[in-house]
Amino acid sequence: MAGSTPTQQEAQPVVKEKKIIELPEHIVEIVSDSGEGAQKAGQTFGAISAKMGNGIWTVEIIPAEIQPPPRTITGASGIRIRLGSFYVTNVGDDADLIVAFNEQVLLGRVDTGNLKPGAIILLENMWRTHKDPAIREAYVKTYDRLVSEGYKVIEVPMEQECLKYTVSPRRGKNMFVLGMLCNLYERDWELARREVHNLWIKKGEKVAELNLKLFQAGYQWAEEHLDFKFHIPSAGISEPQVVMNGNVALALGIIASGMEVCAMYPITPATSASHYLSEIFEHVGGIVHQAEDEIAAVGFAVGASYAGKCAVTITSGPGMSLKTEIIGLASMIEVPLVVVNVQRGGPSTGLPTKVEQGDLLAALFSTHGDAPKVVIACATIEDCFYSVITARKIAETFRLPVIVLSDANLATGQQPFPRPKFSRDWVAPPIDQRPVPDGTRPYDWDPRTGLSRRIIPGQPNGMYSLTGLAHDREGKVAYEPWINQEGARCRSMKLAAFQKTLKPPKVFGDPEGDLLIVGWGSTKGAIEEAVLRVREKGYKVSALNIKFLQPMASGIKDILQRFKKVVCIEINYSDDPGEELIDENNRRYSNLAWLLRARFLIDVDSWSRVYGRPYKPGEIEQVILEKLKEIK
Amino acid sequence: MAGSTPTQQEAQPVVKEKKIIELPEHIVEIVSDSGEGAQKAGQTFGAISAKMGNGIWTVEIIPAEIQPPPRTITGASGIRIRLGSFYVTNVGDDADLIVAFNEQVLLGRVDTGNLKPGAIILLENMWRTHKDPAIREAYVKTYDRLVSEGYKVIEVPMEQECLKYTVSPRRGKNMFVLGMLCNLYERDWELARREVHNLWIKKGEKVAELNLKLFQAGYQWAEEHLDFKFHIPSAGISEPQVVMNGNVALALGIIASGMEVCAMYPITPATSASHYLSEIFEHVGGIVHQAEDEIAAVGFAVGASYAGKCAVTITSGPGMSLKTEIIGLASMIEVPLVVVNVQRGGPSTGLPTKVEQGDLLAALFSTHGDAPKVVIACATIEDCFYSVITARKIAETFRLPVIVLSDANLATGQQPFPRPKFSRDWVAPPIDQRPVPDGTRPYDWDPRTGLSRRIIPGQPNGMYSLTGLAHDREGKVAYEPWINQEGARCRSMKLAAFQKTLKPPKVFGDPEGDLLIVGWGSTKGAIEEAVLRVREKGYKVSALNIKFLQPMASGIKDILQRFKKVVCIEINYSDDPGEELIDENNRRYSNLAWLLRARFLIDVDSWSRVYGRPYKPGEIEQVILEKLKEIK
Amino acid sequence: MFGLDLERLLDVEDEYRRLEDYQGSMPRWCSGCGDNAILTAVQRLLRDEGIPPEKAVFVSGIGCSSRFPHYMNAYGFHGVHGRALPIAQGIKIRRPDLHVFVNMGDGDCFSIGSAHWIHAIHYNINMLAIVHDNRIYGLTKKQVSPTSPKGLKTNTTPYGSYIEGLNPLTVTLGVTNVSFVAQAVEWIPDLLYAVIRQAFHHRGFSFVRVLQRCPTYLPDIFDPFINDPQNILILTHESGLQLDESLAKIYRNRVEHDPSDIHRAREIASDESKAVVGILYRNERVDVYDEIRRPKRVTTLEMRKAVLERELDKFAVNPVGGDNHNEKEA
Amino acid sequence: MFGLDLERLLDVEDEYRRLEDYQGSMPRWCSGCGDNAILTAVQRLLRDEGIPPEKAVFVSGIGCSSRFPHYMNAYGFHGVHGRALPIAQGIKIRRPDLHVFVNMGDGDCFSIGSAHWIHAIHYNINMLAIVHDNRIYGLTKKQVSPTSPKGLKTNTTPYGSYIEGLNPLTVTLGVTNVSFVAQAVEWIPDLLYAVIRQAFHHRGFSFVRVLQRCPTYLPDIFDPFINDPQNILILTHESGLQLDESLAKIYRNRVEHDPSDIHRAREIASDESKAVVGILYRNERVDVYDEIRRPKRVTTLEMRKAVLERELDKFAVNPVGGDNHNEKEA
Ligand SMILES: Cc1ncc(C[n+]2csc(CCOP(=O)(O)OP(=O)(O)O)c2C)c(N)n1
Ligand SMILES: Cc1ncc(C[n+]2csc(CCOP(=O)(O)OP(=O)(O)O)c2C)c(N)n1
Ligand code: SF4
Ligand code: SF4
Ligand SMILES: [Mg+2]
Ligand SMILES: [Mg+2]
Repeated sequence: MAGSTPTQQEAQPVVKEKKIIELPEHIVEIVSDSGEGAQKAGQTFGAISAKMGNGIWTVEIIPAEIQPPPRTITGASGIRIRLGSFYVTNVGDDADLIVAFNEQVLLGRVDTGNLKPGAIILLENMWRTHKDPAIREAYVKTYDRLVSEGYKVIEVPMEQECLKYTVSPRRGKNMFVLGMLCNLYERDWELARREVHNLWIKKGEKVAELNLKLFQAGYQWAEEHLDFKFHIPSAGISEPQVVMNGNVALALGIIASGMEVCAMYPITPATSASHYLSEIFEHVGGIVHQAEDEIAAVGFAVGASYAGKCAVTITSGPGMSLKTEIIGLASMIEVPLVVVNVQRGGPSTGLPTKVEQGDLLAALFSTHGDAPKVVIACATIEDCFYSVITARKIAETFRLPVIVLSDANLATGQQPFPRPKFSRDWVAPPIDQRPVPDGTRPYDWDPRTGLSRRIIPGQPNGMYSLTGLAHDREGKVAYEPWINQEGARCRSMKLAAFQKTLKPPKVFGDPEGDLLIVGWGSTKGAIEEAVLRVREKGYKVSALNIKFLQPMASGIKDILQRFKKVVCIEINYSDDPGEELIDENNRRYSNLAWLLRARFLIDVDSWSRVYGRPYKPGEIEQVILEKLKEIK
Repeated sequence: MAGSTPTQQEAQPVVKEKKIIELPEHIVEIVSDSGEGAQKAGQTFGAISAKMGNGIWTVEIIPAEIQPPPRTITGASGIRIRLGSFYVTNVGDDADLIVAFNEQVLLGRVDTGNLKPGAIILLENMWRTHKDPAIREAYVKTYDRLVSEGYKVIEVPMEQECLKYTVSPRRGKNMFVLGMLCNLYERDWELARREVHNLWIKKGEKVAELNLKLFQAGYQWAEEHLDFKFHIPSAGISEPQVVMNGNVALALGIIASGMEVCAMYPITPATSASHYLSEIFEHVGGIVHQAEDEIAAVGFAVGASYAGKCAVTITSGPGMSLKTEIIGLASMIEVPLVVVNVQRGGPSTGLPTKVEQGDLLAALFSTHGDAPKVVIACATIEDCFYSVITARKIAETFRLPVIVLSDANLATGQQPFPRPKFSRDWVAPPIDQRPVPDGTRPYDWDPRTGLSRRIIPGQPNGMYSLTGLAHDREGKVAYEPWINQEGARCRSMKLAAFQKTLKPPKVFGDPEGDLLIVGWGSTKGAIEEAVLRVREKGYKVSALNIKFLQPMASGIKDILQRFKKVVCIEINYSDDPGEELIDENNRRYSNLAWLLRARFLIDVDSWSRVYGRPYKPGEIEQVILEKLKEIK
Repeated sequence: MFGLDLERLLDVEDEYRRLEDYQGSMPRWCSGCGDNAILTAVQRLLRDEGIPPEKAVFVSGIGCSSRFPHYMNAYGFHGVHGRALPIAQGIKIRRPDLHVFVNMGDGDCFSIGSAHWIHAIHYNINMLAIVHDNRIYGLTKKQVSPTSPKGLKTNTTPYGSYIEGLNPLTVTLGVTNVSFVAQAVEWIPDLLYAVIRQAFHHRGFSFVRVLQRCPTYLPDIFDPFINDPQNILILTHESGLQLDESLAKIYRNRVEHDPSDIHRAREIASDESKAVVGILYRNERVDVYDEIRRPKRVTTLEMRKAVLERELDKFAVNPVGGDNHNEKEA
Repeated sequence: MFGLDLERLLDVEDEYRRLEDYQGSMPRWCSGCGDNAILTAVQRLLRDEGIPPEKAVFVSGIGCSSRFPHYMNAYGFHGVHGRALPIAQGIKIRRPDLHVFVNMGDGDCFSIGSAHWIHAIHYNINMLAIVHDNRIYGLTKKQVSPTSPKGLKTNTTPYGSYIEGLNPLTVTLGVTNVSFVAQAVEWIPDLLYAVIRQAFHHRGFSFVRVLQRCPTYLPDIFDPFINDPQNILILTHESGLQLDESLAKIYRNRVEHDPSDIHRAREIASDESKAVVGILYRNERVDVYDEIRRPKRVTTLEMRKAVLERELDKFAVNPVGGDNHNEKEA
């Protein structure tokens, strides 16, 4: 096979001179059919880059089906790696370079507008000579189209090169690609080889060796055939870092917080947190319990928490809807509970693998009656780790449910962050088993703060029955009007008391100006990057990311008031003001805009799209420029 | 027994002269142990009064337990009847006169502040000579206390008098009481006798006769022993009326709307609507299906509706929480659905038999993702009837879920209203079974209004699969960013399109002034009565009741702006601004206030209590006077 | 599954006879996925029975198997996870003319949907429910299912699952009003077809569990049954399955079983060492909820009005001297 | 229901011996309500077993029967309708020292809670669950329950209920991992006590259905069983119930039944013409989920830190030339 007829590419001369292009950042994508290992190659490339001190962000490109048919537009499986000479906070705009294992998955990326005009395409060329004429034709058609559209398409004989080392190149191509990229981006040869070796050594020395060969072949091929290299200077990060996705960070946060029980029911994109947790939780005496459904999962968690074992339940949209009743119970009976919602596209089953921030209002208001709870959002992957620890503390101190909002973007994105340093304070104290002093009441609400001391089953002298019915300080069912009012009041006062402990969020940019972009959760990086860009153009624009969404810190109103216009940018649906039927009487605002308007009576505008993907800084930049025009 | 020793009462002389007191209204309560028939007596009294042209409102006093122990403070079972010489819209303030079968249930009413100072108490006196000394003692103690507190306590030998006609006076006392009341309020003798006869004739001539005798005995006793009568002039109502509670009205509305399926799971206070519907629905080919749980009930309703059979599901708070996911599905797949929520005290199990308006925000926002739905509230019992008809029409025209909010106050309250005149327009048209024209798409959204034609299984040429996943106009699963955005947009535009059909609500009182009290649902009558009272004192106060809560009619902002201050009064929890820990950064407003603030950016204040009972006009009057002071 | 449109069936028999008439979108299951065989069997059934595609409704939950409706040319309702059965019941309750089919995964039906599963059997509403039991969560990528065997390593049980897998047949056979229970395996298409066909012709709720391969996540879980035909136990009966010669040669492990014998059915179902194929239980004398609750006649507008007026009369308080509404209306 | 605190049990035996030590608030059930007898039996059990009240947790749903926890002097969790079992499982999973009891109504357990019922049996977690089966919805005032007999007039079935009542015993006995199933009637207190006591001593999940009178809404539904003791079928066995002489005289309809025989248990349970009292099934060799999943040792702060560091190491990207964190931390 190695002796097949020369193709166009082989006819290319080996390059003599290399152009070295220095850039502050580059966005690379690798796309393949599902199962061809593009993600593994990309993750390793990201890790190597991080170790070389680059800022990075990687995010998986996930096909909708488990095993989509090969060579289809919607079947693209892959990864995007953004690397920069600065701390990278988001997936960035369009890709500068893409490696594609076939032209169809490539089209999937082109047609959804993910490539920069003129982007470099490294394309497997085996299809040009495929035995199926339809495939050959499709390949040539696409190739010609892309070239004519101005992309710099470089055909790469990946299959052919790999066949020199293995009979099943489909499984080794990804290392060939990694080799090419390491050459193109001047990655440290020894470091990269070590990573590849470590990646495969679990599967035995032989496998590792083969993969190293493929890696070297790719490196070599690029060295010989490509006349350019990129130089992305190090961001100078020298602190110890960890790189992981948000779901892994959540799981490690659970470990770090001293929780002992995670009850869940599988649901995308939350489940992978439980997968990872299932592997390690038992090592610290924890249990991941897969319940029969989401209701049972949250019931199980409430039971464990009531019994003094700190518990979390992890889910996504549809699961949140199902847990509504028992989250309300937890609020009413004042049992601490941490609920993690890794948000996905809604409503209903929606877009299970895609990102949305559509559950904020539901997090606050889904339960019937008044059931106070704390709602916090993770803005970064690092935040996923620490938010769980914070949530556990709040839940136990204030005896209420805390909802942690993450999303599909954080769940699968990867980013390095400073390695956490374990603190004893993170961990929940062991449960109090001492006898309860005479006269202690299970809901002995402090009239000012609503706080009361928690009694746990097993404690002598503390016996009481809790109930989701209206109850008095003894926990006894009570129907008297003032007792119901008092219970509701005390549960609400806990939020007020907690609110007093919050510090106002920090403004990104100047504390006053023309336009303030407000967001929450994972849009932080993209919004701040966009704001930075327009600030560099001289506009007076700042950004605010709100972590505590219920209650909200004091001082936010002051911040909002210091700008001429405030716009919320969130990934959830809102009506555009320009729509024919829309006016101020019926316009439906984005989630956070709704909250800010109600609380602060400031005419907060909103811009949002439900594209099922994170915003690119570039499109936010456009929105900012548009919105700036509206300011008189 | 008739020859027992003379008691204090028998020693009283037969009255010679009667004082006739003319009054615009009177509030009467009858309280007894559960099972003693106080409610039956009160309902009959109410019906007689309505027939005599009085305005009336009756509301049941329901004990928390099914069969509470006899003679307990929390065990009071009974009824309140407010009758007036005007159209009565609510339960009124404190009672003017109460008939009590024992002193303990009476205490239950006194201690919860339900009696006017100096109110008249007609009290069964058998306990004074009871064989159990503890009971005797309790009776005397209470009697003395009430007398000393200034109540006009009249002891009535009910048991003793009834024993003259029956050996089980416990079952007949209620007719004796009815007789007394008919005498006291000068009810038409023949009319009253006819009502009593009709009430019992089902159980046979003998039973009817006995009850008539007891009725006469009561009438006679009052005639002979009481030296006063009340004259409440007729309100002059002469149109044909019906008198029923809100749950019956809901059920009749379902019949009138042409719906065919009601799927439910029992829950207080919604269930009685299904009870009544179960009796009659089959007569119009309908079915009440009791499902295994609330999720199954709403799923069943969605299935029936999808199949072209208009369906409703009826529930209360906890059931709403459970139905969340499938309500979101209905919104996403655009299957019409009517959901009735007869609200009760929350959160969690809360106060199952008591009134609250705590589910408004949940009705709007409970579902994950953006799932547009229409939310309407019933303000009166008459409204319960018509709202269901309206809801069905909206649901089918706009292909979305409509949530109808009623509450425990309407559910058990009774009030006459003009007899509805059946209209063919109310009824859902029979389902379209014609073949679907070629090229018709299941979600062929009109880009402006989001509307599309509904295709129903069985229609030839219309086959498609619907899905809760993001989908295109064909109903096919689609992951493209713009398709998801377009679907979300079209579902939202339907709300905007519907909103354009709404007329602004009418202001009660002048269209401008100092203070506007805004409410929704069943507080309408009490709020308007209170407003009327303060208006009569010369204050510039008006009221607004909002029926369409999502979307809201245009013109509301104009209304709000014409007042110096706007206050929402609702029966749900909100923080009082005077609380030590509360400030503008953490104050939690009542449900509607939250919505109005967000939409109109007007500093809407709120006052609310969760007492589990309807507001009295008097307490609203106090709130209004307080709030007026805050206006500069 | 007995509709009321026997007449129509005869009418249209000629109209639909090609498999393609029942094929919807291209199936997107993994190659080798057992769901494909179930799809083919059902498409064959509809063709052979000459069911007009518009009269068939396929209801499913969420899962790989629940994509089923999209691949049929018929009406389809791809709902939410676990709730296919109540939705299907609602569809059927007033539409006797529709043939309702339900496709669920093992997680869909036996885990999150288990309340509805139990009560669907209890209500006994005419429809055919097929559980695609691959003993794993497919769509969400390999988590333990109630029917996963003990010790199975999955993503939520990386050290092996903790308990014996649930036997859904014995549960189903324990529910009052159970009226049809059968099992098939997708890799014997003819028997799968035969079982589903019997289920279709049953009056009442037909429950069919199909063992279904998931080559992606559990490539060899059914190998013992596939590799050795002796591990398949075929239930034969004159009113149940009858094997043709070629199949009879391969599947020699057969037992005569009278589907009316519930006790024997439970015993057979209890032994999971073999994969049972055939009709475990059938009883058409069980009450069928949708039939019992079917209205006796069509309600006209006039009837509806009359009932409403009759009810309003009960609550009428015509003020003394006021007119009688009926006279007014007349 | 076997806790781990055998030692403690011996210690405190003397401390608690009066019924009053286990009595909570005054029961508020209707007079004549069968729930009272169940309450007394359970209080007796706790006293006789000398269980410290603080070590007992009673979990319930919503319903008349679910008021149970309030009437015990113990820890009580009166939760939401239908969800008592998952909550109880969560309580038990890491608290082997607690004795967990669950009280549910028939609607609570067999209708809205049925998914949890099936899976509680499947998971087999140590606890004692009692279903107060009055065959009606009590608290919400007389609606049909899954166990209501066919034809019963209730507020939602004013013309009589449509289908045969569900037999919860045959369902329970059909679930894999079932480990203890028994039935009692509240109007024979000694046998009720005996059954509950055996359930309490069983290792694993004990399921006891108690036929319970609701004089308010179904005053005579159990009359055939109450009026004629011959209509009670008592299961006796050396490892099950043994009747004393006086009871033996009244209840002559008895059968020896070996609780390890699942097939026989299912057959007995299938015949509902008699009210069965006794242990239908018991098997202590079934895997017990909470025991399997109990941690082998206590996790110290140091262990937790070590695991976290180990995991962080897996994700560490120490920039080339950067320090090793471990050195830094040391
Ligand atoms: C309420 C809810 N919970 C969880 C999910 C996630 N989910 C989708 S399919 C599925 C289970 C898939 O397994 P199974 O039912 O066996 O079907 P299969 O994919 O194996 O055919 C789960 C848990 C969801 N979509 N909705
Ligand atoms: C989610 C929810 N649905 C419905 C109800 C109303 N509800 C309370 S108890 C009950 C059923 C009572 O019947 P059962 O479980 O048999 O208990 P019993 O009162 O007969 O002891 C119902 C439907 C509720 N509280 N919560
Ligand atoms: S994952 Fe398994 S069940 Fe799902 S489509 Fe692939 S093979 Fe079939
Ligand atoms: S209604 Fe029935 S079950 Fe409920 S307390 Fe009364 S008698 Fe007992
Ligand atoms: Mg499966
Ligand atoms: Mg019951």
